[in-house]
Amino acid sequence: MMSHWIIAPVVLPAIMGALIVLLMRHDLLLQRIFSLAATLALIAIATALLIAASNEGPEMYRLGNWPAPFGIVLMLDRLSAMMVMLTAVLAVAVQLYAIGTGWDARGRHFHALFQFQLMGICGAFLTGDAFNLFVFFEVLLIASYGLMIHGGGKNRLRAGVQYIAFNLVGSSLFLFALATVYSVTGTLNIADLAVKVPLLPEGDAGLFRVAAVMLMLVFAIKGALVPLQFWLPGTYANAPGVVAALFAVMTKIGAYAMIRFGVMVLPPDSPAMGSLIADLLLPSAIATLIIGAIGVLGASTLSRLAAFAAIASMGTLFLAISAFTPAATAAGLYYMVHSTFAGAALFLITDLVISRRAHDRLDHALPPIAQSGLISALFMLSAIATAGMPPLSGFIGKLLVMDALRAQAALIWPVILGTSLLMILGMARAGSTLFWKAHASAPTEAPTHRPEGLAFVAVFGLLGALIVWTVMAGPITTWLEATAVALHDPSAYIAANALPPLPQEVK
Amino acid sequence: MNGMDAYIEYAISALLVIGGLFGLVGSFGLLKLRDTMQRLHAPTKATTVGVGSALIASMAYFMLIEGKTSWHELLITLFLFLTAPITANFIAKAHMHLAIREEDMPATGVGTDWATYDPEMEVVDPALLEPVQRN
Amino acid sequence: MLKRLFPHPLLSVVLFVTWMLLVNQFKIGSLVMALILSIIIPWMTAAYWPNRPKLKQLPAFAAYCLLVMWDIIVANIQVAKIILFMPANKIQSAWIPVPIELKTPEAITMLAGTITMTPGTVTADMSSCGRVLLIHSLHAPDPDAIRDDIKSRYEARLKRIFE
Amino acid sequence: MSLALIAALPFLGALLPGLMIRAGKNACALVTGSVTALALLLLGLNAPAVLRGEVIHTRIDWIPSLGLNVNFFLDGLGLLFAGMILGIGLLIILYARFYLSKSDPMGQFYTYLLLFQGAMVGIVLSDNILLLLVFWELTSLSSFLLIGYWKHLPEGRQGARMALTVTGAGGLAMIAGMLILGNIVGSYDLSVILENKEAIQSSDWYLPALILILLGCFTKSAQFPFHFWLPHAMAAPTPVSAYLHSATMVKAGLFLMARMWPVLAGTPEWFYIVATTGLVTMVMAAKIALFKDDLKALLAFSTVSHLGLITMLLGFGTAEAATVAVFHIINHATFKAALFMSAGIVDHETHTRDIKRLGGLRTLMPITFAIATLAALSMAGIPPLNGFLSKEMMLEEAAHVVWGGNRWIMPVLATIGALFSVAYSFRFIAHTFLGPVRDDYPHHPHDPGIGMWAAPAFLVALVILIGLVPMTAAAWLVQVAANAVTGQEVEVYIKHWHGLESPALWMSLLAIGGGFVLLATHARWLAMWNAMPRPEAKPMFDAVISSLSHLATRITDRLHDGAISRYFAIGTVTIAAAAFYAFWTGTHTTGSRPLLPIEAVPFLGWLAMVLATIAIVIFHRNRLLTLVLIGIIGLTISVGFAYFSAPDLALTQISVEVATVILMLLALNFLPKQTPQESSPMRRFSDMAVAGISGFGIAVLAYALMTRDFAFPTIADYHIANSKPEGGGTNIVNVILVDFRGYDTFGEITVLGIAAILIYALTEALLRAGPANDRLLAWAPDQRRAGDRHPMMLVVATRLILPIALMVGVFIFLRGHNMPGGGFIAGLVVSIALVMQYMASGFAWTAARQKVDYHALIAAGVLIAAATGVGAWFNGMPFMTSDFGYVHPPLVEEFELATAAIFDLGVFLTVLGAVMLSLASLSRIALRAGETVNVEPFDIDPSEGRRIANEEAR
Amino acid sequence: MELLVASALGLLTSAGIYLMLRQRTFPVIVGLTLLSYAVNVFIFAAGRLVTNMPPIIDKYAAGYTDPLPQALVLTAIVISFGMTAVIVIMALGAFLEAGHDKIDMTDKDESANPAEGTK
Amino acid sequence: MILDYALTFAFLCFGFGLAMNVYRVFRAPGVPDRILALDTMVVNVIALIVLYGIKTKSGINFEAALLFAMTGFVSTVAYCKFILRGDIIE
Ligand code: NA
Ligand code: NA
Repeated sequence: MMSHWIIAPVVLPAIMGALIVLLMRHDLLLQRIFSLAATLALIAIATALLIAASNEGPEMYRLGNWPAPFGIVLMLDRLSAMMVMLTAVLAVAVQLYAIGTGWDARGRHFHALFQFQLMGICGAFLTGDAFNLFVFFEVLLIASYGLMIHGGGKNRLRAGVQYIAFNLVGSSLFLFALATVYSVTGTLNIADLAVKVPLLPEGDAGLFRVAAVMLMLVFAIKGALVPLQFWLPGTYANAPGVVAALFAVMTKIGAYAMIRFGVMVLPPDSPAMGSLIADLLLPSAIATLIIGAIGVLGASTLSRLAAFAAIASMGTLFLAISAFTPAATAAGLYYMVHSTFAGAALFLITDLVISRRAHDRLDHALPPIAQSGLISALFMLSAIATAGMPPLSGFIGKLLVMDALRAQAALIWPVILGTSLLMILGMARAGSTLFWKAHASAPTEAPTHRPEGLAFVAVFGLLGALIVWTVMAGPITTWLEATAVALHDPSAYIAANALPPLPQEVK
Repeated sequence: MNGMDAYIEYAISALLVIGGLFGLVGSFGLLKLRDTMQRLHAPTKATTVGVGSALIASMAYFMLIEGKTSWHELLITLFLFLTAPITANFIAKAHMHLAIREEDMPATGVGTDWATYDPEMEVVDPALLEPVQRN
Repeated sequence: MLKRLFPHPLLSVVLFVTWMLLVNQFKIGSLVMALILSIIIPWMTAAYWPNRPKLKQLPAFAAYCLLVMWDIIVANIQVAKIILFMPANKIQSAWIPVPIELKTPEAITMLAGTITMTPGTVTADMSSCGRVLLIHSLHAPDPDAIRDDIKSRYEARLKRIFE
Repeated sequence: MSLALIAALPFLGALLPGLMIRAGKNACALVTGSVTALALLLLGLNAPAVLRGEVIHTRIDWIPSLGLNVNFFLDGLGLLFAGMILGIGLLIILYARFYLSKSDPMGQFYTYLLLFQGAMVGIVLSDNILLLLVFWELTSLSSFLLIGYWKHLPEGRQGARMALTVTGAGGLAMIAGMLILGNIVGSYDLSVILENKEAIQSSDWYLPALILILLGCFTKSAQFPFHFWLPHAMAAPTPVSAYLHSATMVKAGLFLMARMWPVLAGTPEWFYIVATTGLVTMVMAAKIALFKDDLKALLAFSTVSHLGLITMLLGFGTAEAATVAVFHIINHATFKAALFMSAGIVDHETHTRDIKRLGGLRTLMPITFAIATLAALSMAGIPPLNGFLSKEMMLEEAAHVVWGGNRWIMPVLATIGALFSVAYSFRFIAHTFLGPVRDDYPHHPHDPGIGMWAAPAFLVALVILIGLVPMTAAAWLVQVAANAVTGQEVEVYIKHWHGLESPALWMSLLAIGGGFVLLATHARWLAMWNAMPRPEAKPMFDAVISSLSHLATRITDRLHDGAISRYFAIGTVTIAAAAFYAFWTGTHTTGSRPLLPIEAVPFLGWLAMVLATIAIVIFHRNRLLTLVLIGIIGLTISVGFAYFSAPDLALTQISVEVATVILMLLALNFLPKQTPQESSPMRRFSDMAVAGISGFGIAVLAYALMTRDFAFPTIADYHIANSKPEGGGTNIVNVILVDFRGYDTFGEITVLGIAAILIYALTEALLRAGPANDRLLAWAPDQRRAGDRHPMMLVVATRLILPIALMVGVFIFLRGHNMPGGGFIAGLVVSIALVMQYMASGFAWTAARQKVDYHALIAAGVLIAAATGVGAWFNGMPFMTSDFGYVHPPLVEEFELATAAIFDLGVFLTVLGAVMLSLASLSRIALRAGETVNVEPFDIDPSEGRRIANEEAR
Repeated sequence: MELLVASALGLLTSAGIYLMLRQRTFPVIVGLTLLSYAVNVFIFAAGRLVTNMPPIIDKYAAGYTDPLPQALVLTAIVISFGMTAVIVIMALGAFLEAGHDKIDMTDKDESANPAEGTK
Repeated sequence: MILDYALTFAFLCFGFGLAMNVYRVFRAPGVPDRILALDTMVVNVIALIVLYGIKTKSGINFEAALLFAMTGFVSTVAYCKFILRGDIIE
């Protein structure tokens, strides 16, 4: 039974974005109402999709009614449904915050860009076609450029130029990779690739491996994997806090794609690929974790700290992916959701701090900020979550990852634990500088920019999501394990694509 | 092939050869001539006519030999003839602006400057100075 | 009625012909489409063409076009000769200001275009009063002759056609 | 269930103080106390069963797949610890109510305290080591808050961070250790692990696990060399110190060693690591305590020393020693908590804790004196107090331990430790309370109200009670706890007199006597101590941490310094290296596809392109020239497309290229016209190498691909076969774009639309007040400008060319489905035609004569495209399912009315709107920079024979 | 011909990367543009080179070149056009805000590296 | 037959013309000369496309030729206007 709802997460924000541009661009209130309503509707749709994916298994949606692999299909499975849900929940929090703080009024077209951003992200998660993934990467990227420079300003624009430039290289690489994939296999459908890759003739393996590695490197750029992480700190630290919070899901898109392709299409047991990806991914992931943790300790501003925390979290996530086992993948998925919410919360809290302080430098003694009690408590919670301390889901996530990677314990555990320590140190330093710093003078004068309640609702919401993710970890991990198993054995996914039989000579 | 067709073929071939020659001359002029203004003459005329001949040859070929109607060539030719003077005008102006001093030019004879050298030609309509707000 | 439908009949004709050339076929449908477009497009671009001149003598205009075409061919042979056979240091280029009496922009442009396409001359600029054209001649042993030739051969005709 | 409730109560209760503080301090304290008392009551309800020897279990599944479950169990050890934690916690709550000053936020304090209490209770009740880890780290976090409670004190902050760092690090090590243990056993449930001594001790992973777990214990329990954090944690308010350092936090390490004793102890590794560490810690800390002038510091080091003592006992690995350890845990908790509280009272009353400024308080504060003295005597091990009992037993155990073949080391050092202990305990009494009354106390002291001394008095009562009747007062508890620790029935027989033959007696006497002597000669020793160079832990720790953090800053900022050209270089090298690696480690056969012959004219085209590309590298610093050269490259590529059977691509490439160049020209107007030479020849060379290698790789890859056949039949065969019958168009590429893969195109036009509104939003931001706006207002052209802004020839020509070009646009749009063309190209053609008009007469002049809402164009384009997609739903078909039919409307051009064509209209509108909106934005920037708007299409009026400018404009 | 196409696109890639490694926004953008040209040619070439077989259904056609890469290139061209437009304008904006067009943010007053900043 | 020779001859003429244009782009005293060379290149390319059309008996690329003429014109004017005014559309 084909459900039109599968396309809704793409079409709804697209239409809403266009309508905002067309009809509401001079009325912020209307924009806020409709944009928020659309995002809430997205949550409802995502919920329905998540339930459907859990109960009925992978479902295909033929765009233009063309059969796979000839047309583009959308694929709803547990993973894509989960990612859409994650995006929707994050989006609501971010949007509430943007409205609450008036960030959305500091430049033009915030809500339109925001909706297009959602369209791009959801499209990327739902597509079952490799080239279409590229297209939606571009949709989400260009919207992210707009959001990143929202409000303007020298540093933001210059960092924006760097961000775009780096991603343009990524997009070029993506196209090189896709062209090579097509040139070898003659197909672009993900399931079709999953069928054909194991059957590749030996003589084509070398070229295909090049394509596969280039593809993975594209995702590595998005996922800020060392040594391709350089774009992230400047981008996140210079983006508006509320946008940086939304970007928490952007790196996850890289991870998502790496899972989708690395695990489903290019598994280590296919003769052409072997352990190539794992061999390259593992050291990079370790380096990512270490560089991120060092950055958390060494960051000179709170926004950069949050940015490096994002890098570190990607390191942990990629570590989990690099194992290519269902348990590790499940652990990675758990950690991914956690780090999205935790990272977003940290960026929002950073923004709260900046709005009350002249700047967010950590090496300057400034008077403690006004109204610090609640914010410091929120910071503490998000720091705990980010550093992976108990009792929040970060700790559970790390335990899951470590447990799943016990085969390489001697290498990986020290890295995970050592970097945790660095991050704890960094977070403790930042928190005590920001909130405890002794000073003769009174707290800074009344803040010029006083966020409204909605902003706090957003932060509470994200931290609340973390708590739910912690408390419900049992059923969640069970669900995720089933998801991971389905990724490692994609027969149901492939079957849902209803591909035509392979020609005789290939079999 | 009957006689008529042969003549047609000769005619088309002649057009092609003439076109090729003019094209070559135009590009050769670009190399041979000494200064920019001189070089400007070569392509504006020779090349344009050369390509024009080739286009007419093509049109004739398709209509008379292949039996397909093909008018696009005519359109292209007209377009090239229409635009060549403008192109030449602009390149000449650009060259004068960059490389020739006003003193080295002949006078207009009517007391005003040549337009390219006339710095006063800024046209301002105060009513229109309000930003054109049309998002 | 017809005037309102075809505010700019000549342009409409040009467009009509253009469409027919584009579609490469002579069918009723194409004619209708050409008609529609040659109404709509002039209407849409009318604002960009204020003060449209009237062609007083259509046959004269056609004759002028034939004349120019002939001159183009001659001009090209001349230019080709100069390029191919004249030593570069023998070429006597010259700037020639040509005072003009034409007042219609379309006519002036037509004249300038004609000059560029014909014997060894290129229209390079115009005086800022619009009354003198600046001509560059590739090889002009006698600049005055060229000026007079332009005025008599082309400008006079154009003046008759446009003004 | 009740066990879980006991652990949960403090956490749940932690919400209350913050709320109740509005009702006053008493209410706040009362609520906190009630929560604790309730938990204690629940514990008490379970006690009889435990004392009977039962073990009570509560199991709640949390994350079964990980083995992390909320499993609790209560045995003797748990009962002992939970009782201490809650019992002493109750006393601390009482004490703190009176200790904290008006300015201290009491609600916060109690919240932190309850969080900490909950974490501690959780540790001691956990039946799952992962759960235990959760609580373990929670104690680190909550103690961080407690120690740093006085935010205004730098010592508090630093002490808190140090404690967090050390105990947090240990905790992380312990995580690894616990995971190893769980992996050896196959379960993370403690009760299961405790039954697998054999498996654990015979595993290769035993030693790593042991070390990692002990790292956690030692850091938490401040064992040498991790002891240094504890004294600095004394910056906390005294109730915190009393709680953390007597009964709770530091005891957590001991608890865990005791808890794991059945499976970890008994091996030589255990003995040498644990007993030695304990011994060294005991002696060393006791020695330091002797010379501390700060009362709390003295107590802190005494705590470290006593923790060492207990650790040593556990390390001995015998059931007897473990039993003594349990007993001393109880005793230490009672007297040390009382001592801390007394010290707090002294501090509170005299406003100093400096032993040098004290003395003579005996008469001024008799109650405090009594309490403190009794507790200190117990600490010194003076009979008949409880400290004496356990110390005596400790010496007894130590006397029989052989260390590395040597019988003497252990007893001698244990005696020395005891001796120091006596000395500092007596010093505490003597230098604080005895001696003459002084007249220079910072604040005149007297005994506080009962609220403050009740708690220590109660503890001292216990000290005496246990001391006098140990078998009645404590043995039963020691019994069950020791049973739990050792995993066997132990016999507990506590007595005051061990007989003359007992070495402990003599060791004890030696210690007491020596202690007195030491105290008497204290001044001399102090001088020696001060003269001695000694490593100070805090500066060392600070140096390590700050150099670590500086190093981190250096690494971070050096690596991520914003130099994107280096990022690019690293990225490119990475990508190239990874691709080469992937290829070399794979298998490859050369392709067998026949090559196309090289023809002369295409070769010339290739040459043109190669030369232009080389030229662009050589001349790139001349920016205008660069753009001209891009024009050539775009042109050759476009021709190449035409040559290789891609007419649509040729059309698109050339129009996009022109549009791009025009945009870049528009931007270049405001940018520098030259690029300065900034990189060194070396740098340029290495860049060239990086670029060359990458380009070579791409070339080889492309060649390899072009010269082989597809491994599988390509999906394009389907497109070719179905384009006409199913897609309704003969231009397969166009049918793919608007139909087979119309969804891609939908995304693609959205990209364009977003790009345009982004540019618009950016322009708005630039034109707001700010540096960019200032720069534009002050902008002066950096090049000489020619006079004739709108040359007449172009204007007039455009009057004819624009309509023709628009017609070409319509033509290309309409035929796209069947022949090269389509919405996108048509949109660009129309855009380029309009650009021509703009160049002729200016954007503003043109726009003023044709009001078009560019935003609406874009949005309408996207909406039309979406609507054609959505329209299919009403046919019951999926998004974007197209429908077509050959309609022959009478008299109109015969074209196919496919929904795909409507979709293409959306494409057309979006492209047009996007280009227009971008140009409009740039035009606004130009106007801000001083460009003006003309009234007439060109600048010269030939009919009047004048410039239009001068009269009308000014 | 394959060799010519491969070498040309390799050269384009090299030139693009070289310019991308320069220190000013303008050459970097030019470099990225060249790189995207190279990419487009690469995708196109991935469909194999064929002359005189345009993908237009025609009953006289001897065969058709692979149309799919062409469609992909079209999509890629359009997208990179949008991206280029954005980065061009953004570079202009950055120049107007900062007063220079350096692409590296290593100078003292940039918050990409605040440690070096306003001390 | 003769047509083939004529065609080849024309191909070579315009091809060499193209090569000479490229040389002029490479070596020229100023940007206007290079613009002129580029403009001439466009015209030569149009000729080559037309010839290729005759050779392959296909009119498929004529729209491309038309578009080349249009875009070539627009870009030449744009380059020149940039030199003249800096701002090409205001
Ligand atoms: Na020309
Ligand atoms: Na098309």
